[in-house]
Amino acid sequence: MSIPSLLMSFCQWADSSWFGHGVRDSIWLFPLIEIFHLLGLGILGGTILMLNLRLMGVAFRGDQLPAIAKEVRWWMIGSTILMLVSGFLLFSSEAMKMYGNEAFRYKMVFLAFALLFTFTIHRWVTASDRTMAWPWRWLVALLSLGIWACVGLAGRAIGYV
Amino acid sequence: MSIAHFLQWLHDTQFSIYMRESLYAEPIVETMHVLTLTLFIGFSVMLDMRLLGVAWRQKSASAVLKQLNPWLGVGFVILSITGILLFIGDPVRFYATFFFKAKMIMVVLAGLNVLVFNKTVRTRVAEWDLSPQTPRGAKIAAIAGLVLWALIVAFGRAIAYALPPP
Amino acid sequence: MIVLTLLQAVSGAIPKNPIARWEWVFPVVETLHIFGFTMLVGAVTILDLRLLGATLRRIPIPQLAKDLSPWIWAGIVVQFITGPYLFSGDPHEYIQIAAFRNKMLFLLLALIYHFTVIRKAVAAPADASAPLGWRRPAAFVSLGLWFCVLLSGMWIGNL
Amino acid sequence: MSPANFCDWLSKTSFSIWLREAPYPFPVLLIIHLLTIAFFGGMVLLGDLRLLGRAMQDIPVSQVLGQFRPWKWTAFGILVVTGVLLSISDPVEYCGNIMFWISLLLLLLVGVNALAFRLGVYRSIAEWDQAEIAPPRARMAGRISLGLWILVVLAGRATAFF
Repeated sequence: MSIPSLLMSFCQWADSSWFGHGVRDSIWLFPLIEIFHLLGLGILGGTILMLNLRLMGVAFRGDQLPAIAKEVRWWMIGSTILMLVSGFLLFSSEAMKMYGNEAFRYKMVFLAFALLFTFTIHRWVTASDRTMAWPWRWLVALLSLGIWACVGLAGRAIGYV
Repeated sequence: MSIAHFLQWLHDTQFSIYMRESLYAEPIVETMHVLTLTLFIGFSVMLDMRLLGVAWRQKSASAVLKQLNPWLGVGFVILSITGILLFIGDPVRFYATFFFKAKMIMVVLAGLNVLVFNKTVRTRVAEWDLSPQTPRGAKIAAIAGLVLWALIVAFGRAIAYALPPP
Repeated sequence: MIVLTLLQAVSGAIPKNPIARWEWVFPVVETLHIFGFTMLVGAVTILDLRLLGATLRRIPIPQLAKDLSPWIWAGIVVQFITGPYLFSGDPHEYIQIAAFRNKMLFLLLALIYHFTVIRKAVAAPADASAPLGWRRPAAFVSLGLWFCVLLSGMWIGNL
Repeated sequence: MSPANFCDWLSKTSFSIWLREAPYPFPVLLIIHLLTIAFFGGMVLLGDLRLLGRAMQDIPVSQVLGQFRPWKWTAFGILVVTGVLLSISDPVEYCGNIMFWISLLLLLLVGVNALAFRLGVYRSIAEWDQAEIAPPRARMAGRISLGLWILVVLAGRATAFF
């Protein structure tokens, strides 16, 4: 069994599931979930920006980096979970359409990279007490902002392709 | 000149036509609007959480306010500019939706909330600055801010659904 | 075998590599690659010129090496992200270009040389006025190797 | 004589034709041009970053800038010579290329910025030579220089696409 056909059956399952039907058949459920998706995006994007601004030394210099990282960590994790759950529900209501949507595929690949980077390298760098050399901090921060920007732009493009 | 006249005039201006008909203007401005919203929501949630005594508990409230306020100010300015541009692109139909008016009322209320907070609670911030326990006034302002901004996001999203198809 | 099957299975599910999908991705990444090599080769050049006694003669070599090290490393990381990504656009094509294979060979040599001979050369002396001795020819070789990397790199695109 | 006429005349000179049509001159010039950027761009980068207090903080500013200066001037000379020769190879093409003119304008601004720095805050270098962070005006000069050089490279790259 190849991955595309696995993906296809996953999309079919999501499309015909009770929540897929539920979101699709209701007129107000999709917009409502979308609002939660957007609020999650607000918190996630804001906290990631805050962390990266401190990492670059552009703002919030009054606080230690690990202190900020510790403060925003659970907001980041919480909003990520909120976005993944709401995003999955939105996806399931039009899963078959998304299977053929190129921008959506890009978004998922970028998202995988973004999550991997954020919860490994980015996390080690921001949580560590050791201050790194300036070029390193900028590199990590710009990479983080760049990958998340790709996720956002690909998401924005879903409606246009 | 009535509001309807003004909107029609705005609708017919060269700039409004450009915003409407250009392939890129609207998506680019809207993307900027949403990206800035991201900054604004994230930062204001972190600020409200300090006022609720949930986050930044070791940090003085006034320091958090002082640090985040310039960002929120700049964010609000960008949100206003991009928002006005989006409005100019389609003023008549925007104004015709219930959600646009509701959103604007919420924005005004959010502004009033900040104003009242600055005039009352913030003047006595020294009394509880370092304590994670915040007074009731701060908590009310924080919850009001969170609710208002959640509604602003919700109504903003709803405008897109409420616009009659062109 | 398993890896290959897995790769084939996955490749059907991931969208096309952006660099092969939109023509503007290549010049953008290539520009980042250029800024990356300016950072890497520029910092290495300063160090080599110091070893030749041609610049910053009053600064002790180990101190300069320590100051430049994060820039060299950051340059290497930028190159090792952008380079393989440019390569991924058309790997079969690149493999067949002699200049590309030469570049990889020179790159390997230059990096090995940098982290063995040059590393030893910059570890001492702490005294800035000490004679440079064997460090001069060593720096020359380093500059030559990086020159070869750049030259063969420019040859890849047939200019 | 208008610029267009001049370009036309220049492109018909035997020197321009040789540069354009002989197999070696153009690639060799381009390689020298690019190699110079690769080898000495780092000095611009790290010199500016020293002013910003981001690199080599423990080395005095006057050392970094003074020791790099002859190299940077040499490199600049090579860039100008090869650049001029490259543009002579196809003057009509470059004359009509907006990116070419933008990169020249940016280079002019680089010069103005460098001159203002040398005649201005650099004269009091003795006061802040050892400082990890240079005074605001010096830092601004570094920031402007860095930004302009990045734009010069971008505009130079873009010349090929316009």
